[in-house]
Amino acid sequence: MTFTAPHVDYAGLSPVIALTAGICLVLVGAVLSGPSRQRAVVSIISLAALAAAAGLCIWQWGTREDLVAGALRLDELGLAGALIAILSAALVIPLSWRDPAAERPGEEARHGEFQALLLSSVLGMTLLAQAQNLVAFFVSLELLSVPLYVLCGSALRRASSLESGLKYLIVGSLGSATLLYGLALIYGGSGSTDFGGIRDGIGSGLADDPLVLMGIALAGTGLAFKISIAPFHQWTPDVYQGAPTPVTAFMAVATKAAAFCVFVRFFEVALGPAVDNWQPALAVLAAVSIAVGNIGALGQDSLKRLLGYSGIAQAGYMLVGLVAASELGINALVFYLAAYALMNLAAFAVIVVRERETTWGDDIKAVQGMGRDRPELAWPLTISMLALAGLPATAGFMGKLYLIEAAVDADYTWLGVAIAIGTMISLAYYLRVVAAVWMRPSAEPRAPEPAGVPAMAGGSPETDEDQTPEERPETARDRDPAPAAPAPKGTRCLAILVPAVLTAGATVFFGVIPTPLVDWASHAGGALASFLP
Amino acid sequence: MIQILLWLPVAVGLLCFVVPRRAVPALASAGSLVVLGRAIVSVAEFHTGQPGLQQTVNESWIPDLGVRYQLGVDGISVFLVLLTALLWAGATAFSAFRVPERRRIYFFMLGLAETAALGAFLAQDLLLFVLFFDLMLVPFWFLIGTFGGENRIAATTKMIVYTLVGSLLMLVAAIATAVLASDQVGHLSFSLADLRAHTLSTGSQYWIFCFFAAAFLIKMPAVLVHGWLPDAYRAAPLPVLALLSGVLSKVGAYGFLRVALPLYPQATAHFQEAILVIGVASVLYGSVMAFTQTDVRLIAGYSSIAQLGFITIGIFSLRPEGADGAVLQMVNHGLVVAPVFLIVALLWERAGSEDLGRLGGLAMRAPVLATLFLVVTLATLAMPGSANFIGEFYILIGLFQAKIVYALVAGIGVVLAAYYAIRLFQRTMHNRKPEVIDSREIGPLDAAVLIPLVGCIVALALYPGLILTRADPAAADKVDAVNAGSPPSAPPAAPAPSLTSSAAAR
Amino acid sequence: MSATTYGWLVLAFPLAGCLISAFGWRVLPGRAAGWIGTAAIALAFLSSIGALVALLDKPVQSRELTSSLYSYASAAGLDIKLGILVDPLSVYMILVVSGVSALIHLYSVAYLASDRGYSRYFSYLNFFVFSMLLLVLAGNFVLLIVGWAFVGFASYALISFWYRRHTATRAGMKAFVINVIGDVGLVFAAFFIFRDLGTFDYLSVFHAAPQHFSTNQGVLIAICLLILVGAFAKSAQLPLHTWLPDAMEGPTPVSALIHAATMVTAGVYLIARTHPLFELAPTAADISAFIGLATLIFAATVALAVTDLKRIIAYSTISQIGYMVVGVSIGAYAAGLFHLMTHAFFKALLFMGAGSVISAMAGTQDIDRMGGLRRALPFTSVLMIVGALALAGFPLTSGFFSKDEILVFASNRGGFYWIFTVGGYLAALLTAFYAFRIIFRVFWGEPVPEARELEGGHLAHAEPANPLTGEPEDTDVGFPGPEHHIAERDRPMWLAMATLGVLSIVGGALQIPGLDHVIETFLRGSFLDSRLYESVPSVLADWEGLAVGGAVALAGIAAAYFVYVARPGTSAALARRFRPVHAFLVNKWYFDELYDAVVYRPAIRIGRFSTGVIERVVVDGIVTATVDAVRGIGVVVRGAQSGFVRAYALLLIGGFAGLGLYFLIVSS
Amino acid sequence: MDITWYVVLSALLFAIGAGGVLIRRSPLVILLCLELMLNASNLALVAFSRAQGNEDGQVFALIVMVVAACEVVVGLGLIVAMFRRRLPLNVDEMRDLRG
Amino acid sequence: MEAEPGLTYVAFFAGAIGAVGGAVAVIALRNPFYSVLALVVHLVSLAGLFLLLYAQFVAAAQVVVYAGAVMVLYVFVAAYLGAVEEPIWEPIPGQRFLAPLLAAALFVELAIAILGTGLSALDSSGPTVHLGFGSPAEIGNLLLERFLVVFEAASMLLLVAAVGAIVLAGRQREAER
Repeated sequence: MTFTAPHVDYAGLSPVIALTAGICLVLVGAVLSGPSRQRAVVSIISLAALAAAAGLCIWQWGTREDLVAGALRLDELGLAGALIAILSAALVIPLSWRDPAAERPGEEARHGEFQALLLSSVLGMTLLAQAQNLVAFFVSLELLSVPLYVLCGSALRRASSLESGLKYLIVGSLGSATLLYGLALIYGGSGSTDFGGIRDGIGSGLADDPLVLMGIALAGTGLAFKISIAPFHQWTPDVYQGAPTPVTAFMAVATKAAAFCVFVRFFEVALGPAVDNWQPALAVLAAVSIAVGNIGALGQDSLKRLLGYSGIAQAGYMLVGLVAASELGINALVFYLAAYALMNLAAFAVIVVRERETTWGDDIKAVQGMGRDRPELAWPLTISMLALAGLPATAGFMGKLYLIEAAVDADYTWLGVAIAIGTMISLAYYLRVVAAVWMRPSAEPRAPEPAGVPAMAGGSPETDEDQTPEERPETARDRDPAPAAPAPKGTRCLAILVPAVLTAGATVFFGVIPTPLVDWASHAGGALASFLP
Repeated sequence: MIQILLWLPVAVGLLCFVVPRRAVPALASAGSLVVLGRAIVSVAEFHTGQPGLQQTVNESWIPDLGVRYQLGVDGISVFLVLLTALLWAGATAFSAFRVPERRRIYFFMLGLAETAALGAFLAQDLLLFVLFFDLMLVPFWFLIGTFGGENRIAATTKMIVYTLVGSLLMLVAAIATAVLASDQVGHLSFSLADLRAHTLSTGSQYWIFCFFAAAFLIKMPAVLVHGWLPDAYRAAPLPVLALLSGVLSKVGAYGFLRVALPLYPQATAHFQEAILVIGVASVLYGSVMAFTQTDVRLIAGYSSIAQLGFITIGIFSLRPEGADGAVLQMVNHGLVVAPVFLIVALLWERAGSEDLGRLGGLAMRAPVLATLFLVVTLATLAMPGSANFIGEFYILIGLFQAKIVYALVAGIGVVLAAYYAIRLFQRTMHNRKPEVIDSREIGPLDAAVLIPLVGCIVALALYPGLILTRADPAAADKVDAVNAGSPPSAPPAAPAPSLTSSAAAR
Repeated sequence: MSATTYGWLVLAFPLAGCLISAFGWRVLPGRAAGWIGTAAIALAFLSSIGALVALLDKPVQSRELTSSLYSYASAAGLDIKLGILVDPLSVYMILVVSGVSALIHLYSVAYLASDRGYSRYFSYLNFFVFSMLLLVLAGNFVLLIVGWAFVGFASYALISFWYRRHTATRAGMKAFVINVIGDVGLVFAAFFIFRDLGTFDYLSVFHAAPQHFSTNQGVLIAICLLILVGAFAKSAQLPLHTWLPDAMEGPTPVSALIHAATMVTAGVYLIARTHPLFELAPTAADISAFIGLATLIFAATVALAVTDLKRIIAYSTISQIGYMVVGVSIGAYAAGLFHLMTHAFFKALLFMGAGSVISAMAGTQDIDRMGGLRRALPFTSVLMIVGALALAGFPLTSGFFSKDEILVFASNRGGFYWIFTVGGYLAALLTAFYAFRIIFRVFWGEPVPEARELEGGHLAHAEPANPLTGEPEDTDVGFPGPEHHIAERDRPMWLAMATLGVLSIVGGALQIPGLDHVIETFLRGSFLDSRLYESVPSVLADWEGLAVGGAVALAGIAAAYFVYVARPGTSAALARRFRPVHAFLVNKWYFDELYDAVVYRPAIRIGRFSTGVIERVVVDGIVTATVDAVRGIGVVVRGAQSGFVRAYALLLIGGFAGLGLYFLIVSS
Repeated sequence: MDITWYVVLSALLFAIGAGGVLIRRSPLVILLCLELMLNASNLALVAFSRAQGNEDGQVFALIVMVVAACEVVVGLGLIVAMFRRRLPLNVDEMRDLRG
Repeated sequence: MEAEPGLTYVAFFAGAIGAVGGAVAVIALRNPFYSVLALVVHLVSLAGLFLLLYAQFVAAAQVVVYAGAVMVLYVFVAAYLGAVEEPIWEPIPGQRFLAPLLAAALFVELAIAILGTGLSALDSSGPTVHLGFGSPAEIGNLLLERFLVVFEAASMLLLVAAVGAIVLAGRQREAER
């Protein structure tokens, strides 16, 4: 038995290494720094690690090679996913500073743990986006998910946080198991765990084999679950709403990016020979998602929940890029992922600020009257909503344009129409938010909770859309026993405000001058060009 | 440079956030006047008699997506650009005299809207057109939703969703056009010139045309898809409504001429009758509704439906006369309907009501206002001698030669227009004056806005040929695209071949 | 100066007058606006004479002169110029129009002196004259339509001049809308002409028509009928006459000018102008003539019964225009146009007299409330009698010659045209009767209090009230003026009436059978291509007709005398005896009610239906149904989002089961 | 002994595990059922590894064990946290988030 | 190391019955504590099956790590929580009916796919493999060569799980004031 160490291209792996080192340093730093300085120390380390990883990704931009015996693939697609994940993590860190998930009132701060988990998830995403081996794929998916399960539940004082964590864990593990079984079947059919090997295996007459196709179905289910495609979407609104808002922001953006990258790589590369079989199925899923997400979001009062449903719809849009199974489609998908990240982060940043400034939490009432009181917050949220709705002069419009172009090009014009119809429906709820911001007066502070409401009273199962959260007794448990007094407005949120304004600005910038982002995205598509029909 | 024209409004709008609060209205008004000046220069530099584009800009924008930044004017758009600049100057100034509370955002949104409207008229790239077409809605949504009256949020949201129903389908259709044509063009291109040179197969044209038609008809709006209009008109602030009705509705009709006819000639010929039916129905329905309403805004609103119906049938007569008339009528209607809404604003300030039942007798103490309104009213009803008459005359004579029956039916609309327009004038200006009305003459500032607008109506009445001669080459070119594109036995479904045969000759 | 230059001047003076009065409304003192307006029209009249003189210099064959200012709206093969045609017909018309207008302006200077809208009035009135002159001078159909609509608007503006009266505004609206119907008819006629002949130009059209159309070709009949729609709407012929009686809401001089002398005869002018088309489509011409005949009899019968002074004269106008329409339709162009002129004289005179009477009666218009004004209004009564005599066709007055000439022409033409002669004389009998019904009712009999007051030297005064409804007027603004003006006291009114009185008497002298035929000779230049123009009846036949006409007139007057003076109360007895007939006549054959039921109410009902049903059910229904559908799916989506994590897992597995099923199907 | 047997067995176990997730309400048991599913996958992986004659599947199975362990740890951690918060240990009662 | 076919059958069915029985017991037993124990049975049975498939190392890991260490964790937690009886009442409409149905459908679909495959390798007892197949050494080699990244990632995963456990279940210390 001989052991030959595999060739390791450290340059190619450098972003991963930077992140890994960052995780360890964060944990160590958290232990060593005193409680008063923990936040600063840990954040600096995390941001430095993220900056380093991002820098290394950019440094490696343009390289296309297999890493470590083909387990990973270094190319622009993977790097793009990694960059989006890193960017969102970097923006989420300031959001988390005063969040109960990391700073529970009356307890020792947990910035170290929080940020270590965050970085681990980013690491998982980076690996996932680059994975081209079933085992690496699965393990990095778990590396992505497990920290998120923890983070979702980390606001221990809120029942809804724990609920979201456990729900996410149960359904997520179910999804993972489904995916895993699918991977097993695909492995069984093709006899390889490498994407290239699978491609060759399936290509040699197995593209119509029931075993492989069932594997595709199972794996597709698992992946669709991760990116919140209906009908595997149901965890999304609940988890988004229950999780601490910074975690939601991260989850909404980064998970989707990384999972889409691997979705693309797995389906276009490994399962490419079976494209004719999975294409229609995914097309239908995309359409269903668009419908379900947009319709579900109508009338939601919780902004996070609304964005959760919106995320389902947006995933549906993006899936169209995958369905197109063309370079154009992947370009469009990557473009949209980046745009989606920008738009969502801006929105979540604003929600985080308003959660602290008002007594309304993430309810839509929290943003009412903001246009008058806090224009610097109102504009990012407005731009974000308009961009998500796909209105012109925003990156969202360009993204939809790109996606529809890909759909039409792939003879899936009806999917383009589905995107259009979905967008129409979506306007109703995105604009509702903007209307609240600009056209409604500020909401009165929430009335104090009537005492003695039994925790488990349970409202009527029918949810009336006009019902405000204060009328739903269950939410009584959502709030910390002693809610922190609303923070004074102003500079204390600067660390959040600046990212919000920057991402919103970028959303508009790339809506007007999209070429840099288009070029960037087209590299990603080019990376897989040789595998595409 | 035509670029200045396009981008100055939004630049001024952005500047509104910077300058001191008190200077905002003046800045916005000055900006809109400069834009107007630039638009006049554009018209002055326009060379008559050429069907092609002038004052063009052609830059690369998003090469990967085949989108170019292409601007230009021809005889069709140059006057619509001027109309846009004129009405915006009027509405901006009018608003500046009664400054809204959140003025920065108000004037910013006005500027953004102007840029979008101008962009739609200037764009020579299909996608750029769609982009501006959609963009336009956003500022209007804001303006109505933030500064409007009762029920404004629901109304404005209904408007934007309804309108975008068409627009988004149009986006798909536009993309499909470029993608499907890319085989022939050789590369992905949204350039109208490229797409026109390589029209699609008939089957593709049909559904794409339907999507475009849906967008345009909703925007105008045509009857049955005008569901957004009553609420939005009731809620909108009046200067904004003047623009909404005066300019935005034209974009739909303009789109037919700019996009649908040249790009989808076979489909246009195929759906000619269907659109004509819708157009004639709009004329009749809008007119009937206009004379039963008592809300002044709705009278003007439904009359817009009727007027836009005329414009539609003019275009879809597929005759150069009809198209010329449609272009002229677009400008006319904009010139007419905007002052109506500004006058309604003045009525509201005097009477506190916009209901005909509570208005009346204003003419006695406000003869100048009454006279201005009278001129506008007469133009609205297309009094012979007004440019509106020439517009309708051209439209109907075009249609008359193409499809005589539709022309005859549409003639009823002319009579109804006389009734509802005169009724509007009488019931506001004449008859007894209710006690509560404070009958005042128009103020000098408002007069400074209204008199130039009315002056334009009069000037155009004296020489409508100004527009007709310039629009004719371009409009005829669009129509010829259809007539050349469709097979010689052009309308196979035409029920009366004996009547259409003589129409074929031009 | 050439004739066309005069033509332009004719247009320019009234327009200038209009603009001066309009823009100077605040600064013009006293009666300045009135004098400016009158002067403008007088200058136009002088220019018309200039045009006449210039035209007479030319040989008869080349008296059709055109001139255009600029290309008004030409594109896409349509050549629409701002051009005029100066030929004998148009010069004749501008002479009549500007001449009568000048006198009526003069009358108005005094009559409206105390009205608050004095400048506005003269501005409108000048605008009307400008429009009317534009109408008759227009060189193509488009400009004709422009003038056509302008006079319609001027008519509207002047009918609803006292705009606080809702009856006035309603009447104005009615007049306007019916006129627009006429405009649309003309527009479509123009479309047909353009489609088939490729031009709107009068001379080109008339030149090309005989080559292009065969006699009685369908299209040509359609064109002529559409022209008739325009003509009849303007000239208040059946069935588009209902606006004219209501138009009496306007100030009386307006009735004199627009609704008697000039505008309403535009239809006659139009038929004469387009005679080449009508001669090619004799069927259309016959239809026109029959409608004219029906109108003239109908209106005469109504005039027997109605009691509103101005409305009697208005129905008389409708009736008289019926004569003219018959005339120009059967080919008696010169006679028809001659009657147009004489009618302008005596009808304007009658209206002026009526205005004076109404002033004396402090605004009352009901002849039932009048009587015995002869002594109180000596001048007016004399002039009114003169006018009535001319109207009745009393021998040797102007109406005597002009009317009978038409009827003689008809009988002379042969075929079924004798019907027109018979009908015409029948109506003439009625005409003489109602003309003197006015005279006897107003001036004879027991003097009413107002008459006595006036005899005492004091003009009656009453609180201003709407003559139709009796409602008190809106005194806040002082319409229609606190003071009344009668011809006896105001020099301009006196002058205008006297001039017209003279003209009414002697106007017939222009065309006396066997003696002279000034008009026929002059107009020949415009009717060179007409087959019928030269077929004039013999002098003998003419005199026979005149004799019959004179007899009929005398009979009518005698009958009126019998009924109203010799045996007062007869009329009331007759009315009681034939109550249904009387009601039928008083209600003007129920035309208003018919239109109300057939046109207006259904339209309103359609509008209400649209508002209530289509708008709510269909238009909003589309929206609501879509929203409901989306909401319905939303209920399902959100219902599925039950919060049960096991339900989520179930859907996940279920979704997979579906997906797996698909793949299994694909694989086989 | 055909490999098919093993794979069919794994499918059966997978289905049983899935059914358990759908039926049981105790989060702890649900975690156990998820373990069942992962183990079913492991069986399939090992069986395929045998069928294909390469050991990738076995490595995969080992990694899955690690993953399963991690999920268990986190899952149990959440359960304990809920227990401490005196929240009912019944997934049917976690319904604050819905709609 | 070809085993006697008959013996293989016996061993397979023994393992299969154990695995299925254990699995059924896991979902059927009402006390979580017993469910955990049933899972141990299941895991051990599986380990037997692994052995039949020449996966010695996996089988060993299964028993030692999985059935041993992980299950102990379960037992502790089950004991910590105490026996919680699940209510019989099913609050979700249709769940009781659909859940078994879907599970069955899942199995049927998978079975059809497995039985319907054209993959010949499944219809045999597998190819002949070399001697060290599935041995710890070979697996270790693979882990350190081809699956080096996976291996490292798995270790990170364990670290994450540890941190996560601390975050979620660690004794909450009061902040120092």
